Parts: sequence; structure tokens; C-alpha cells
Amino acid sequence: MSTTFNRRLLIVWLILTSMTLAYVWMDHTVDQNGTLRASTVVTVSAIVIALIKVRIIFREFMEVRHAPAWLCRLTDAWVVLIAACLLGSYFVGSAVS
Amino acid sequence: MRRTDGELILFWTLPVLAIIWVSAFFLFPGFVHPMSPTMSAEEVAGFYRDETARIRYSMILFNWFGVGLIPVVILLAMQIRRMAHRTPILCYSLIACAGGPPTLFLIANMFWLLGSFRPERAPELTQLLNDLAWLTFTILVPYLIAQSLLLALAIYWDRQDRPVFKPWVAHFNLLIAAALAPAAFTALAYTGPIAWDGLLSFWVKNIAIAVWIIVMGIVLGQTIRQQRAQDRVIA
Amino acid sequence: MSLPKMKTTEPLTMSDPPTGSWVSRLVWNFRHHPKRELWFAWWVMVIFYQLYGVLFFFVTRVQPPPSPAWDTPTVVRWFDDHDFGILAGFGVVFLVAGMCAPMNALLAYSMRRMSVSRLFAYSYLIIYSLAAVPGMLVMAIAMIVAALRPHRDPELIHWLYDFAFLSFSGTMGVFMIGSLVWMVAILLDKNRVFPKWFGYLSLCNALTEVVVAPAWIFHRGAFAWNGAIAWWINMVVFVLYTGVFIVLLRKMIQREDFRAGPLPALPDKGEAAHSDSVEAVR
Amino acid sequence: MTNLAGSRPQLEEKPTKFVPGQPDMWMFVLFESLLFTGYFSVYLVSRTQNEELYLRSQAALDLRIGVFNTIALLLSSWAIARCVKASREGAYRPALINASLTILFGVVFLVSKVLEWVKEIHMGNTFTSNEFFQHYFFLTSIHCIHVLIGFIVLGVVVYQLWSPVRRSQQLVETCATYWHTVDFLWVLIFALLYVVR
Repeated sequence: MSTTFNRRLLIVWLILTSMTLAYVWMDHTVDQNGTLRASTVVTVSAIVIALIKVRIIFREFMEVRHAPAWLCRLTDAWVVLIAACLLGSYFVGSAVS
Repeated sequence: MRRTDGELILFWTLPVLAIIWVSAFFLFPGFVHPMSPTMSAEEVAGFYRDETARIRYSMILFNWFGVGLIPVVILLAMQIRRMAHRTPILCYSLIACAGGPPTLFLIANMFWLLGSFRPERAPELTQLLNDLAWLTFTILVPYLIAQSLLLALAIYWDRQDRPVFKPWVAHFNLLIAAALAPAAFTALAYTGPIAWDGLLSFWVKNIAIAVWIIVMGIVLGQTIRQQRAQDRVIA
Repeated sequence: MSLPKMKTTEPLTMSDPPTGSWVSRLVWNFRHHPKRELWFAWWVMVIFYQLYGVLFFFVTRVQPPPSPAWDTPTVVRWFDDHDFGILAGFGVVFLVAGMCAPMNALLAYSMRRMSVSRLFAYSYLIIYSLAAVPGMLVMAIAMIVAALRPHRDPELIHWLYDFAFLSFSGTMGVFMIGSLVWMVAILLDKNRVFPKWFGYLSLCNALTEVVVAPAWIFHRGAFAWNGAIAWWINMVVFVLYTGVFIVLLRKMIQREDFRAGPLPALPDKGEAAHSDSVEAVR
Repeated sequence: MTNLAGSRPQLEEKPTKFVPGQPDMWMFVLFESLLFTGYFSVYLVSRTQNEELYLRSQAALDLRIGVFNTIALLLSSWAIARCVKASREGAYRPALINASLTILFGVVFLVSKVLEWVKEIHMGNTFTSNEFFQHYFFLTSIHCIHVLIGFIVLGVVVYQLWSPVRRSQQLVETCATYWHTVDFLWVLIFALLYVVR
């Protein structure tokens, strides 16, 4: 029993780490010769990937998976809320400037 | 027989302190005819140049003994503890008040001493230090007001056969609180009773503090003596 | 840690308050309510924060704070415009600043009611009694000195302006340590005086006090003393935190039974309504 | 405590719903993440107002260090999750080992963070250099304060696991929840400071 659980944790960790490494790939595709360029696609996908990671941490590491429904919904709502705030401030800020 | 607990020693520091405070008060050249807020920067600077020595020595005396009131307030807080209250809240409140006036007074005291440290500086700066000192000194009333009101409330709530303090002490404290209140608004005027050398902000306020210390000192002395006599009977 | 046996002449269970006009009920509550000291301190706290908000935000107009990036003439003009508000408003502040004392006493009492050492109550009491001086009074003094003589050297007025706002915003250590003392007491407490989440909220509050420190460094931007992070977010957290502990203290007083063990839960609906009405009158 | 440890594996057979740790800690998690969202929003808005400067300054950050930091914290989070599982099953020795690993990875994170700061400061990028580095140093250091508090929290975990008379599963879970919060806040900070363009 415990081994299956720990394998699950290992897989979760591997997924999180590979998502982190995906950033390196993103970074390499967008930058040319070390000069950074603004990119809405990169910004939005960086935020979205980070929030997916946050949700995985909530569900798996923090064991919300086994928690009562209200906590599942609350944490999901929170991820959505954070996403709305971050993307909202990014787009509103871009529109203003 | 009761152990020597120092309560009386602390109490008897009060008259000694009072003598020192009164002498320092008269030694400071700016108090007996309180300096006016209408003095120009040059006049203020001249005052600090001419009276440097008396300002320094009187304020050093105040610096040494300014905090001497704290043990007395704590003695009052301990008497509140003996009252017929259900919680120690009023006692705590008095402890919370105890440090306030000496702290503010020490700030004012430092500004006066700073003013006299280099009286040859630009007159504008000396005037600034003088303003800071006088305003801080005049508005140090908030904790004194709170302390009088809380003490009055504590006495009023002390309903037992032999209350710790008699009811008139409560009324006396209300009167003192009322006398101290106008000083809070001293910055509103250069002249008149509210100004920092005026009737209300200077004379009424400082006389009220002095009377409060004398009257509460006597009341406290009697109460402590009665308490000790009572304790001896019980023992 | 047991509560001290306070001498009481009145029994804990009192006869009902008279059912007359609200004035007579108020008088009865003031004189005889078994929890009169607690309710007194609580009401002082509520009124103090109301006054604080009105005085700082509307009368003196020092909150939300003006910009640290202003040049000297702008600062002098600001003082000219707010002259009377500052002098009168801070006069009232000096008059009522002593209300902090019963408020801090109530907070200390909440720690006294917990199953923790007295150390916490006394530390908190002293820390927060000290806090009023750098947190409010020094600022008020600098402000009235600047407003007293609008014609003094503008450089000096500018210095007083900086002194006022930096002493007000920049000395947050007392509040940080105070919140942490309260937090530790709540987390260790076994008498259920406060819910544990409030302890964690105290940690959040303490951490926002850290965030104000850059106000000493920056003249503009999010971290200046009027910045989005150093002021606005902190203010929201502070207001929320204050609101929460006012409500929780009210609950604590309703539950108080003057014994040493765990605080009982709130009484049932009927009884709660009764005690509410008693307190509403106070 | 002993009968509790005995009854928990049964719970695992038929999974019942439970809130990990004190529900109170979740209040902290949600509030603190909201607070950070506020900081992030301010950062993102200021960023859009002066994109050039932010991009130029961002070039001075080394993404590899950021990735290393993130992986170190993810490892520590993984270890504390294993620790919770082990202690729930009554396997206190593995639980202790995992708790120590958590502390170890936390220290690795902290050290690499400090080294990165030193590197940036040597390059002339300090807290007062420009707006980007204000946010960079602010966000990383407020997060580091959380990590430092986290060490106290992990100390509570070790203290709980150490002696058979304590071992409160609820406290262990509460502390783990705090540590995961530190982790996911870093995940967000990492994405916003290093990756966003």
C-alpha cells in the first residue's frame, strides 16, 4: 500500500520537475542571442503552467484529493481567482500602457 | 510581622521627587514666565544663548528624575487590584498608561537640551527645537487624562463595604481630567488661554498635575497605611 | 495558570436588567453588568478605531499618505491647505490617545485568560503601550510643529514632513513583535480563547509589518510610504485583522465565565439573543 | 495516540474524506496566497508600464539558478509529503528521515538563494538599482522569511516525531501544509520573475 502511494508521489514530483524544465525550453525558443523580447504567449503560458503546478501541489502534496468537497472547491476557486488577478493585471496593465 | 517589601520606600520617594521637580521647574528660565509662541526665531535663539547654563542644569535634573512618577502610578494600579472588580483590566490599563507621560516628557526634555547644546546654530533651527520641546511638553496629557478617568471609573465600580478609595477621589480625578483636556489643543493658537504659555495650556494644566500628585500622594499614603494595619491584624 | 480570585460583591448570575427605557438599561448595565469591565474596554476599542479612522482619513487628511516624492514647495502648500485640519485633528488625537490603554488591557486580558504564562500578557501590554509613541504621537507632534509656523524655512517643514510620515510608517517592529507574541500565545493556548486560524492570521499581519521597511529607502514606487505594496496592501490587511480581532474579542467576552478552564462555547440562540440585547444597550 | 495510529490504516482501506492538518492552517494558506497575489499583481502592472527596463534587467538573472531553486524546493516538498504518509502509517523512522531531508533541501534552497543574491549584488544589481530589482529582492526576501519560519515549523515536525509521547498526526500535517505553501509560492514567484516576458 505505502509503496503505491509513494510511487504516486514520485510521479507527481517528476511531472512538477518536468514542467519546471519546460520553462527552460520556452526560454530558449523566445530569446535570441541573449536579448529578451516581450511575449504575451510566454507570459500567459508561464502563469498558466505555474498555476497548474500550484493546483497539482494542492491536490497531491497537500492531499486536497482526500479532503472534503468544500476544500477541493475552495482551493480550485482560489487557483482561478489567482489566475484572474494575475492575467487581469497583466492585460489591464498592457492595455493602459 | 510583614516583610520589608519596599512599598513604603517607593512611596516616600514621592516627596523627595516633588522637591526636585519643583526646584528644576523654577531653575528652568522658560517656565516662570513661560516662553511665548510669538517669540521670533532670533529672540528664541538669543534666549538659548543667554540662559544656556540654567536650561542645561534644570533639564538635566528633569532628565534624571522625570520618570519618577512611574512607581506612583504602579502603586495606584496595585490599589486598583484590591478593588471589587472581576477582571484585572483596569489595573492593566493603568500600567499601560504609566510609561506614556514620562516618555513624552523625556522627548521634550531632549529637545530643550539639544537646543542649548549649540545655541550658536542658525536661529531657525533653535526655534524648531524649541517648538518641538514646548509642544511635546504641553501635549503630554493624553495618558494623564486617561489615567485620571480610569481611576475614577475604577473607584466608582469598587462597590464593597470598605472601598479602597473614597468616592470623592473619583470626582477629584474627573476634575483633573477636565483641567488637563484643553492642553491637547495648544497648537491652535499663538496667544490666549490655549497657547502654550496661556492660562489653560500652561497654568491650569501644570497646576492640575501638581495638585493631582499631591492629593493622590496623600490619599495613597493613607490607603497604604490602612492596608498594612489591616494586614497586620489578619496576620 | 489560574485566574486570580478577584474580590466580588456581586454574584456572577445577576438578576435581569430592568425592562425600562434604553437609558435605564444602559445605566443598569454600566453599574451592574457582570462583564462591565470587559464590555467597557471593548467599546473603548471600537470607538477608538472609529475615531482613528475619522481623524486620520478625514480630518487631518494624513491618510492615505501624500507622496514622499513631492518637492519642498508642494509640501509647504500641502501644509497650508491642511493647516486647520491638522492642528484641530491632532488636538483630538492627543485628547483621546489614552483610549489605547483599556484597549491594550483587554488584549492583554485575552492572553491572561489563556492557558499560557503571564509573560505573554505583560509583554504584549508593554509592547503595545510603547507602540503608541512611535506609531502615532511622534507623527502628531511633527505634524503640529510643521503646521504651527507655516512660514518657517521650507526645508525645515520638509524635514518635519519626512519625520512625521517615516516615524508613522517606518516603526513597525513593535507591531510585528506584538503580533508574534499574540500569535504564540494563541497557538499554545488550550482554553480555546481564540480560534487557531486567528493565530495564523496574526502571522500574516506580522509579515506585512516587515514589508513597510522599504519606506525608509524609496521616494516613489510601490515600496514608498504611499506605495501600493507598502501602504495599500498593508492597510487592507491591517483593517481586516483589526476587524477580525474586534469581533473575536466580542465573542470572547460573551463566552467569558471567569473560571480558569477552557472557555465554553457560545450559549444557544435564545440566551445569545439575550446577551446580545444586553450588550447592544451598552 | 497509539490507538489513533492503529486505526488510521483502516481509514486508508476505505478512503474517508478528511482535512489534512488543522483546518485553521488552510485559512492561512488561502489568506497568504491572496496577499502574495496582491504583490504579484502590483509587479505585473508595473512591469507592463515599463517593459523595456524589466526585460533588460531580467537578462541579468540566470534561469538555471531559478530552475535549481525550484527543483530543490519541489524535492523538499516531496520529502515532507512522504514524511506525512510515513507518520500516518506509524513508520516514524522513515518519517524522521524524510523530515530531515526536507530541512536539507530547504537549506540547499536557502544557500543557493543567498549565493544568487551575492552574485546579483556583485553585478551591481541591488535593491535600489531599479524597479525590477526592487520587486526581485522584495519578493525573494519576503519568501525567504517564509522559508526561515518554515524551518521553525519543520522543527516542530521533528520535535513531534521524535518522542512516542507526542506524535500528533494533525500537527505534522499542519506543518506540512505550511511547507507546501512556501513551495507553491516559490513556484509562482519563479514563473513571474524569471520566465514571464
